[in-house]
Amino acid sequence: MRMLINSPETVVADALRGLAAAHPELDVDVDRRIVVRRDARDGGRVGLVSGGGSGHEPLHAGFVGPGMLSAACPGEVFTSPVPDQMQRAATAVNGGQGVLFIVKNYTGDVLNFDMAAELAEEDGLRVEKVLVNDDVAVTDSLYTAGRRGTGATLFVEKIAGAAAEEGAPLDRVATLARRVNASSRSFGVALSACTTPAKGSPTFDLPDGELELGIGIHGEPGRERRPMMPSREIAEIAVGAVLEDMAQLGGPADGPVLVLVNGMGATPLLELYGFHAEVALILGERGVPVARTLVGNYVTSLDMAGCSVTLCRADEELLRLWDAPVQTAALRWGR
Amino acid sequence: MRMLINSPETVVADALRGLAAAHPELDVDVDRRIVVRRDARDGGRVGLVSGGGSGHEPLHAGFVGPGMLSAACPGEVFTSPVPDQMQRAATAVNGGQGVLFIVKNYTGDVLNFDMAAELAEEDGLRVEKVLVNDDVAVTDSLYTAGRRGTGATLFVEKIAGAAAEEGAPLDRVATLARRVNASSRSFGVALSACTTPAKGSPTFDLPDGELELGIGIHGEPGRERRPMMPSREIAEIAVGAVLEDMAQLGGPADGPVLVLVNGMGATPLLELYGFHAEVALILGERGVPVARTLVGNYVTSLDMAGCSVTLCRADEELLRLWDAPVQTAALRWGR
Amino acid sequence: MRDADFFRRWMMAAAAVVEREADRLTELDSPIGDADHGSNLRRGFTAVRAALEAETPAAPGAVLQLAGRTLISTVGGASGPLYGTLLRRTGKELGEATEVSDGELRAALYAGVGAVAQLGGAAPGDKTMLDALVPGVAALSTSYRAAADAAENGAEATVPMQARKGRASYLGERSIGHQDPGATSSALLLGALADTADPVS
Amino acid sequence: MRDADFFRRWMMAAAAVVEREADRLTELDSPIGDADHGSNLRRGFTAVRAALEAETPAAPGAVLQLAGRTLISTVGGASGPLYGTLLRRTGKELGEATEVSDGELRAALYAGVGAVAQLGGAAPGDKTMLDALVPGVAALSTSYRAAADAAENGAEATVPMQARKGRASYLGERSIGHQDPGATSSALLLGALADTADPVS
Ligand SMILES: Nc1ncnc2c1ncn2[C@@H]1O[C@H](COP(=O)(O)OP(=O)(O)O)[C@@H](O)[C@H]1O
Ligand SMILES: Nc1ncnc2c1ncn2[C@@H]1O[C@H](COP(=O)(O)OP(=O)(O)O)[C@@H](O)[C@H]1O
Ligand SMILES: [Mg+2]
Ligand SMILES: [Mg+2]
Ligand SMILES: [Mg+2]
Ligand SMILES: [Mg+2]
Repeated sequence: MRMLINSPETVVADALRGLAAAHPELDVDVDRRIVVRRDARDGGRVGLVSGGGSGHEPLHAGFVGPGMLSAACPGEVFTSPVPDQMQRAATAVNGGQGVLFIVKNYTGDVLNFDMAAELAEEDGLRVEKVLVNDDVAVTDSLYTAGRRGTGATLFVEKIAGAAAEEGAPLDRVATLARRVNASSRSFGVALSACTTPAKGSPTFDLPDGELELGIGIHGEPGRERRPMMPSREIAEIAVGAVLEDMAQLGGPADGPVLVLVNGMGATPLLELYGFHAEVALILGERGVPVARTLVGNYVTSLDMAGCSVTLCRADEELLRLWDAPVQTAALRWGR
Repeated sequence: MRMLINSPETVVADALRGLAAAHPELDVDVDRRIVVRRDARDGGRVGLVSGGGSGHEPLHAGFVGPGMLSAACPGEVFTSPVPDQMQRAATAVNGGQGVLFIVKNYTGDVLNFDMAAELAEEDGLRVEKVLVNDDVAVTDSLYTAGRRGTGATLFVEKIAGAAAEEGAPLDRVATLARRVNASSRSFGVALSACTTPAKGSPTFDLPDGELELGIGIHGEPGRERRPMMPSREIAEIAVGAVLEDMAQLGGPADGPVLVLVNGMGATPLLELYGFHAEVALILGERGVPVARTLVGNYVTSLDMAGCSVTLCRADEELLRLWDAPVQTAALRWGR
Repeated sequence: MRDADFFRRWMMAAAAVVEREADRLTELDSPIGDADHGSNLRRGFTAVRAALEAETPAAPGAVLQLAGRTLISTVGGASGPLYGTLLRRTGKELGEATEVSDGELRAALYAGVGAVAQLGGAAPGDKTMLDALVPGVAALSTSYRAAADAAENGAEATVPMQARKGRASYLGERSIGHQDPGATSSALLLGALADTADPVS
Repeated sequence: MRDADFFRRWMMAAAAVVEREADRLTELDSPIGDADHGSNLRRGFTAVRAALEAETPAAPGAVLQLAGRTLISTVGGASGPLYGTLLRRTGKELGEATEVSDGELRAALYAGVGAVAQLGGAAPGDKTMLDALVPGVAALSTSYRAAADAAENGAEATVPMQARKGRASYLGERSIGHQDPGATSSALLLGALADTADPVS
C-alpha cells in the first residue's frame, strides 16, 4: 500500500484539516465534514450544495467558492455522505433563496441526498435537486442503476454556480443545471485500478498491457477489457462513444462543445495533454467545433491511471456562464 | 507500461500539440519545442525563459503567461532542452529589456542553458541566468553536482515573473530571482518510482511498504530507503530537513514562509491535503508562521507517487509579488 | 416474548459479526463494487454499539429505531439508508411495546424489508441485499435459524445473477460470478438474530 | 593518413553501435540516473547520420564539427553538450586539412577530451565518461584497438566508484556498484573508431 496517509480511518478528516490549513477562505468543519464558502449566505444567492464520496478530488470541495459551489459534503472514500451533512450544509448556505443539491447518480448518493432534502424541507428550506448522469458507458439504464455521474458534474457545478452568482432564482438555476447535464456525455478509460485506503490493494486486477473501457470513478472495472492501444485509438473509442450518444440530443451536430479531458489521478499531465491532442484532432475531423477546453485532474478516482472525455453541447448562454469568473481552490479564472 | 501515449518517441510532441489545442492564448511551436506567451514582446518587459526536461508538468509550460514565464523550452522526457530552443525562445521574447534564464541546477540544464546564453549574447541579447538549487537532500555539494532545482522553481518563476510584469529591469528581476532561490529549501519523498516512456519500466525498484527519502524529480532513487511510515512522520522528516537547512539563512527563524506541498504526480490530492495538514501542524509547533500555501501537483516526476515540501522565507516584497496577478495554464489568481 | 435487551443483544451481535467479517465484505465489494461495504458497515455498527451503550431504550421498537437512525447518520453509501430504513421501519412497526412476540417481530421485519424494496426500487433477482432478506424473512415462520440459513442460501444464490441495481449493475454481464456483498451482510444480520434467539452455547 | 570518409565511417559506425546498445545504456542510466542515456544518444546519432547523409564535408575536421554541432542541437541532457563539445573541439583541432595523420587525430582527441573535462568540471575517478575517455585516448599511442580496450576497462572500472559529478552523484554511496552509462557509451565510441580503423572482417 503506497499511501501518504496516517491511517485508512483518518484519511478524510486529515484531508479536511489540510484543506482548512491551505484555504483560509473556506469554512471547513472537519468534524461535521462540510466545506462552506465563507460568504455563502451573503448576497441572497441560491445555495449550491454538492458532495459525494471522497477520492475524486478536487471534486467537490475544490470547487467551493465564488462562482461555483456554496458548500461541499465529502463522504468517506467512495461512500456517499450521510444526510446530516447535506442538511447542515443546506442550512449553512441558505440565504433565503433556497438550495440546489447537485447529486451524481449513484444509488448511495441519490438515497442520502433524498433523505437530506426531506430533512431540509422539514426545516422549511426550499430544495431542488439535479441528478448528474453523463456516463455513456452505462447502457441499458432500464437494467442498471442508470448512468453514472462523472465529468459533467464539473460543468454543472460551474455553470449553475455562475447563474447563482448572478442572482438567478432557484428554479432557473435548477433548470440550467439540468440542461447542462442533459447536454453532456462522458466516457472513461482505466490503465490501472485504484487502491482504496480501506482495502489497501487494487480494486481489480488489470494486467500490464491491458486497459478497461467504460469505467466509472469508483474503482469499479469497466464494461470491457482490451489490449493496450495507442492514445489515438483510445481517443477514437472515447470520443466516438460520446458523440454517438450525443447524436440523440438532436439539434445541430456541429454545435460548439465544451471539452473536458480529465485525468483519473495517476496519469501525468504530459500524457493527458498528449491524449487531448488526439481528442482535438478527432473533433476537428468530425466537424465538431470546440468552444472551450479543460485538461487536467478534476474528477478523479484516487490513484487510478486513465482518463475520461466529457463533452457538453453549449449554446451562447452556457458559454457565457462558463466564462464567468470563478474563484475556487481548483478552478479559477476571470475578474 | 501503463501509458496513455502513442509512442515513446512522440510523447513530447503530442503533449505540445495538445497544449496548443487547449490553450489558444499560448504560441506553441511544436517542431521547435518552444511555448511562448503571445504578447511576450509587448510592454517592453524583461523576458523570462525557463525550460528543462519534460515529465515535470505543469512545470514549465504550464507557467507561461502574464505574471510568470514569457517562454518555456521543454526537452525530451527528463532530458534538458538543447541550446537552440532557448536561443530561439530568447529572441522570441526579447522586447529590448533583455532576458532572464531560469535554470534548474542539473548538469545538463546548466550546460545547455550556458551554451544558449552564449549564442543569444552573440545575437546581441542581454542575458542573465539564475540557478535554482533548493533541494537539501543533496548534501556535500563539493562532491556532487550540487543541489538540485525542484519546488523552488515555481517560487522563482512566479515572483520573478511578477517583477518583470511590473516592468522591473533585468538586473533587478535577476537579483530577486536569486533571492527567492536563496531563501527556499525543499525535500522530497517517493512512495514509488516512475516509469519513463523510453524505458517502459520503473526507474528503480521500490518494494511496497518502503519509501525513498531525499529523492529528486527525475526518477532517481533518494539518499535513503526506509520502511513505510505514517504521513505525520514523513512530514516531520521533510519539514525537519528543510527547516534545519534554513536555519543557516540567518535572519529571524520565525519569519513567515511560503509553503508548497507538491505532489510527484501519482499521489491523489486527497493524500496531499492530508499530508499538508501535518506540515501545517509541524510548522505551527515550531513557531514558523505560514504566509501562503499551495497544495497540488506542480513540479512532478511523471507517475511517481510521493511528494515534496518547499519553504521560502518571504518578506513583504516577496509576498506582494507572490500575490500579484498570474494567468497561466496551471497557476492563476488575482485581477 | 422479546424485550428491549434481546434487541440490544441482537444489535451487539450484529456489530460483532460485522467487525469480524468487515474485510471479507470489502473484498466481496471489490470485483463488482467500490471496495467499501465492510468498512461502511463497520463504521455504522461501531456507532450503533456506542449509541446503545450511551442510551438504553426501554422498548424493542426504540432500540431498532435508534440503530436505524445511527446507521443513516454514519454509514452513507447505498447500504446506510437501506439498512437504516430496514431497522427504522421495523422498529416503527414494533411500536412502543416493551415486549414483542416472535410473530410481531416477523410482521415488522416484513414491513422493514418492504421499505427497503420500495426505497431502493429493487426486487429479488436483482443481486442485492433483497436476495438474502426476502427469503430470510419468509423463513422466519419456521425459526430464526431457518431464516438465517435461508438468507445465507439467498446470498450464495446471488453468485450467478447479473446485477440490475447498485454499482454492480454497471458491469453488466461481468457482474456474474461474484457474490453480492450486501446480500452477504444481510445474511450476517439474520445470523446474528438467530444466534441471539438460540444461543449456541 | 585518414580522410573525411574515414571520419564519416567512424560516425556511422558509432551511430550503428549506439542504435544497437541504446537499451543497455538506458538500463545503466536507471539505477543511478534518469533512464535516458540510450535514447538521448540514439536520437543524437540518428541525427548525425542524417546530417552526414545530407551534407558531405570534405575535411575530417568538418565531419566531426558537423557531428558535434548536431549532437548539441539534438541530444540535450548532460551528454549532448559534452559529446558535442568532444567532437566539435576535436574537429576544430583537425582544422581544414582534407587528410590527417593518426598522430594529429590523437592530439586533437586529447584536446577534445580536455574540453570535456573543462566544460563538465569532472576529473577521472568522478565516475563519468572521462573515466573511459582519458585512459582510452592515452592508449591511442599504442593502437586504436588498445584505445578501445582501455576505454572499455575504464568504463568497467567505474563500477566501484562513488560518483562526484552528474546525476549519479546525488546518490552518494548508493552510486557505488553500478557502471556509469556515459563511460560505457564513450567506450562504444572508441570501439567504433577502432572498428573503422581496423575492420574485423
Ligand atoms: N437499489 C438497491 N436496493 C437494494 N440493495 C441495494 C441497492 N443498491 C445497492 N444495494 C446493496 O448495497 C450493497 C452495497 O453497499 P455499499 O458498498 O455499502 O454501498 P455503495 O454501493 O454505495 O458503495 C450492494 O451489495 C447491494 O446489496
Ligand atoms: N560533469 C560531467 N562531466 C563529464 N561527464 C558527465 C558529467 N555529468 C554527467 N556526465 C556523463 O553523462 C552521463 C549521463 O548522460 P545522460 O544520461 O545523457 O544525461 P543526463 O544526466 O542529463 O540525463 C553520465 O553517465 C556521465 O558519464
Ligand atoms: Mg461506496
Ligand atoms: Mg536526462
Ligand atoms: Mg460499496
Ligand atoms: Mg540520463
